[in-house]
Amino acid sequence: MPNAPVPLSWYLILSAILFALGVAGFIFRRNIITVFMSIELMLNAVNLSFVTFSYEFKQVDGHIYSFFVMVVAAAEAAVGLAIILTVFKNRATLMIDEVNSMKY
Amino acid sequence: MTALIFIVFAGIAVFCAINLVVQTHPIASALSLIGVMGSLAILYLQLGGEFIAAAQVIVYAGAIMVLFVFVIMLLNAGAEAVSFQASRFVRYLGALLLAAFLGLISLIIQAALPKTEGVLFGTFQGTALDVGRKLFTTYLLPFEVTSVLILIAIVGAIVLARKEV
Amino acid sequence: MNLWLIPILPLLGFLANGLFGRRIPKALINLFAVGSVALSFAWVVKTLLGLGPIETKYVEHYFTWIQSGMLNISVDFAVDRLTAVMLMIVTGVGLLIHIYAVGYMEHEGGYYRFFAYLNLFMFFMLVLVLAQNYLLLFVGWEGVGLCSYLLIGFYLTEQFATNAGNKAFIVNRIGDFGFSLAVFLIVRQFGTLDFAKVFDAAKGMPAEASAGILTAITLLLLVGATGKSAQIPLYVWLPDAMAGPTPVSALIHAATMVTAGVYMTARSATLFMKAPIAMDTVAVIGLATAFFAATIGLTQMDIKKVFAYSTVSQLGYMFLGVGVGAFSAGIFHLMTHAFFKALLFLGAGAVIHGLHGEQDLREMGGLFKHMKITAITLLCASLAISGVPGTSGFFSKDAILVAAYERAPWMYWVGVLTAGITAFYVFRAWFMTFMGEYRGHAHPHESPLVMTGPLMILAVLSLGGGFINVPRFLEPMFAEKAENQTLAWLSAGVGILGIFLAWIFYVAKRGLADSFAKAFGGLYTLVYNKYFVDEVYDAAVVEPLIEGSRTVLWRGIDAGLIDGTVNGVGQRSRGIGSILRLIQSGNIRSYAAWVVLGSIVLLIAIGFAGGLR
Amino acid sequence: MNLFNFYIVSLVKVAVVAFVLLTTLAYLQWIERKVIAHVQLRVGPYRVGPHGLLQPLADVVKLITKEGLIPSHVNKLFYLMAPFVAVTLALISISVIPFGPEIKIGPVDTWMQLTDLRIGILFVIAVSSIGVYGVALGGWASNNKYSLLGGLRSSAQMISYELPLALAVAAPLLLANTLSFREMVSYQSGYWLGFIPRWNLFPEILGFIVFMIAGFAETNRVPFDLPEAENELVAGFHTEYSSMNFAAFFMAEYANMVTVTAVATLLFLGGWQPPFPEPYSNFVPILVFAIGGLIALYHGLNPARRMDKFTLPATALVFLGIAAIFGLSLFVPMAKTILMALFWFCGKILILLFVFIWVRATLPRFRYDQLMRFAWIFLFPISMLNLLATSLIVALTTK
Repeated sequence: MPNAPVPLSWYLILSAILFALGVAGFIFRRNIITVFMSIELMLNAVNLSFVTFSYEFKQVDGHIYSFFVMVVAAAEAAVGLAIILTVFKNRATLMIDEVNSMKY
Repeated sequence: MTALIFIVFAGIAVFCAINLVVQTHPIASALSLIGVMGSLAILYLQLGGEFIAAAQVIVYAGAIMVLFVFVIMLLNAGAEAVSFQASRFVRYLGALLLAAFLGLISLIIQAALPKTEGVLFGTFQGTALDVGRKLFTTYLLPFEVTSVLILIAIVGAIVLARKEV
Repeated sequence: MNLWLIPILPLLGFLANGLFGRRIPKALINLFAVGSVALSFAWVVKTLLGLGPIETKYVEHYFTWIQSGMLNISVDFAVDRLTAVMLMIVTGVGLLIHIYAVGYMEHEGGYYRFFAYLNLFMFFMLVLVLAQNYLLLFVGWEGVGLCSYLLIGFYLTEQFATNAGNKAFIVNRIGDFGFSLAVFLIVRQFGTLDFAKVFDAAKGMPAEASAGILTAITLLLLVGATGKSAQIPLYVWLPDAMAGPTPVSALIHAATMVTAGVYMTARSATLFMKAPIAMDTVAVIGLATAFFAATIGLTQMDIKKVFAYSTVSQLGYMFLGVGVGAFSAGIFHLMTHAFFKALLFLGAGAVIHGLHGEQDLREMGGLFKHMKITAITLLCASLAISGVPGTSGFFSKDAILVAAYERAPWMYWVGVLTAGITAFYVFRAWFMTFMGEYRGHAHPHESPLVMTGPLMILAVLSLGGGFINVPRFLEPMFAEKAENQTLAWLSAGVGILGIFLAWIFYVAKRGLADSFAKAFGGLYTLVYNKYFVDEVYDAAVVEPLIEGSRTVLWRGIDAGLIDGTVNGVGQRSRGIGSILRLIQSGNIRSYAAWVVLGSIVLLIAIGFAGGLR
Repeated sequence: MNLFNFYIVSLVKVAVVAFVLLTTLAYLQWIERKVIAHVQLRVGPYRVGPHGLLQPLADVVKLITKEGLIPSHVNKLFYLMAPFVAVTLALISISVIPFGPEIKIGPVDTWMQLTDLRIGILFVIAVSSIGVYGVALGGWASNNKYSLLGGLRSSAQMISYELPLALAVAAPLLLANTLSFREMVSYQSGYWLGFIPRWNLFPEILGFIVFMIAGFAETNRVPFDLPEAENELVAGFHTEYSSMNFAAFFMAEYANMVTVTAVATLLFLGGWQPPFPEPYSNFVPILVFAIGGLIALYHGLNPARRMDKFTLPATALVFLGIAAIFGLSLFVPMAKTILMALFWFCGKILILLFVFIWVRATLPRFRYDQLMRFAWIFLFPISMLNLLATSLIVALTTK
């Protein structure tokens, strides 16, 4: 089998797995940065399914959507990391459980 | 060939993702995330998204993750004290929920996906030309709006990160 | 022909002055204000020359404004002969008054504000005139109402000014209410608002079918017209409107806006023709207004009030003309009246300007030697309004009266009597102002050229304006009326008689007037207090309204019902929130877990909803 | 060509390129030391072999045989991974660089290039953009404040200079309307007025300058070598490294230099296109090598030192031989194509490399804030303007 086609659903399921792992990271980890990275992972998973569908429909729209997702992720990273820096400056911690003054 | 490449890199991606979740040290997580992105880029290439693959590497791996690594180094963030210390609710339900989630999604995908022919490398090429043309005709407005968004993000980041004077 | 330029130019002037007027020098404000109006006047002239003899209506379609179901309202302007006349009047007289205002408002505060409003008014008035369907006309209609409100209340630090503004606005509301009802009826009846379509449909209707509905429509239109054009019973706002600056009184409350009612009636002539009852109503209302206003004018001591009442009564004439079917004569009188009444007001303004704000006739007198130009120009206007042969008033007023005679002789006689009274009080005002010796304490002086210039132009117009044969020009649109020389000369004679009496009363034999007032004390007080109409309205309408709103609307509905509901909603949500608060653990990750749970539920829902094939 | 053939050819090409490249990297270091030495009026390496020609070998032997010691308290995995990452990423991008036109040797006809991507240029940018991880990781993993500072600096510097670099690259792309190196080069073929080569250098002079400056920064070369600023942080990110790990970092740096210069050549200097029209350009290499040989011979005949009696004539012979080869190749079309392409391409690259070394020998180092300000306040706007101007021109000229 030099060139056996791969079922489309594999890509989608892969993206689902990655997304689920991202969610897991988001739920289980305590380090803000790791949580943040889990979000990025989820975004990537979504991108993968975008590109897959774009292959399915033989149109580049999916690529463009994932491109937008990247742009938004970049903006998000810039602001989010700035926020993390500020939080660390004020709280000297990165554990989200300890940043909970909004609760009270 | 296609299948082989897919299996290899999908495996790498999943492994790295798991690594991201289980590693206690942020740097390790960051590097494994980069691994995920790299392998995803390969998969994009396979799906004919050459431009998006390059963008993936340049923007994500090359810029965003560098930023992450930079911040991690800057804060010299150490490993988490206790790794899987989750809140009460989460400890019991989280894993279960995720399993259900994953199962459902794959179920729906399997059921709902039209049974078309699979992916073969080279049957579809979303060249940079096509992407650019679409981006500047159909999606012009969103494109411009994202530029504004980025501007806002820059300003916000500067305001947040500048030292109080 | 780019008709849209005509209204847009003043609008630009308004924007320029309204937005930046506070910062830019007066010269620039004048440039914007006057320049824009001058430009649009020039454009009007160019357009009319370009159109030549407008045998058929020239229409320009711009865009579809409202498209709902079968109703399709588009924004388009049109020029026919009627519109042409109105355009000339509005832009021409408007331009003169703008120039005049530059001098008059010299020392007033809120200079830019005044001119911004004035330009805005021009814009709306031109829209009104150019409009090609009832809705667009209504836009202009409301817009001019708004501007008149703003300008009446221009001295917004003065209580009486703001009150007068409110009064004008509210009274106009009543009229506009009738107007809008009429518009609804038209839509319901004809399914369109476009003039051409409506009139064709109306023409097509058989008499028995048309009578009822058309009468209703036209009567409602008439309500609107009485509101805007200050006819009985809604005339009460106009005299108070004199609280505004004099150029405003001249432009809005004499020359242009108040004639909108007449214009609208003439525009809807086709409808009125099919509704004789409505026609009679118009005629009677016009006649009554003319007579009563004239009698009130006899006794007023405030120079502007005198002219205000004379405006009301002249408008009454126009309505009489329109009502008896002499539309062309009505429009003709509208034009001439625009000339001489604008002149009267501007002249009065010059006098007031010269006397540093003095408006009371008893404080004037003998000003002839101080301000000759003003006096002479005012004399021209007075001659014109009293219908002295050769002057513009003669032709237009007599055209109306003759038409009235054709309809019913008694109308003619009342009209003639009113003409006499008109001549009397106008010259009363003139004599009290310029003859005899000065009774005031100010130091009167002539106004600058920028003010007297328009006066002179208008004087020429009001003397010679009669020779512009408007009725002939409008002939293709409205049926021409019969001539009748003797009647004309008779009314003219009565007018001259009135002038003579005024001369006796106020120049030859002083005190005669006072003795008359003594003699008919009761009548005099009655007239002097304007038949107590305002008081009656207060007692009959305003008080109950206020009382009702206070008790029912405010206490009952607003405080009780609406606030109750809102507060109740607030209470409930607070209660629910106090329960929901319990799951707010403040822990992001548990929130995330909740989100996952929700998404799972959603997925299951999708699955069962048939997402699975 | 069938699949087997394809693999064979590719393997051959890879082998050749790898060998040549690695040797070049080794000798580049020698050249650098020599040049700097002469700029500073020293002789430079002289002991090992004639004029120190064997110095690189000695270095290699030394570095290999040295003990690669791993300090305690370092994160072993990343510590060992960093140099590997660095050198790999540095070498990868060579694989899309074409050295010459399509050639035909016996049965096979192929390109003088390992592989051609439709997005080759993007590929190079991407690889260079993740090249930073080697340095950053090494700096962080060696658990040493100087190294950490070096790593931080390099990552910040890389991100900052990515933008001008990318923008400067974008301008020629706009002109040529392609992302592939081959088409880029073919776009630059031909001459204006018959003698001015149609290189992007002339319309894009600003872009070229910005690209070179950003290239210096991307390769952490002087005056942007803050990650390894000896006098501030002992040796920056590779303070803790020794033996082959250290060598790997060095290889990475030189490989990056080669990549940058090669890309600059391809984008702005017309790749392997000769600077003047066909017939004349053929004789240039002959003349160059012949003259070089003659000079060497002259010096050899009246030597300054004892050794020169033998070394210089030998060099002269080599040079003359090369000149002869070029001369003969004029009669073998295919050989001529190959040699000419190689000559011009390598010539241009060598000139640019010399610029690199020259700058290192002359310019002082930036201060950190100056570095950042320079990138954001000066370089970035300039390249942006250049890009805008170019796009305007393109928009106006293309129908």
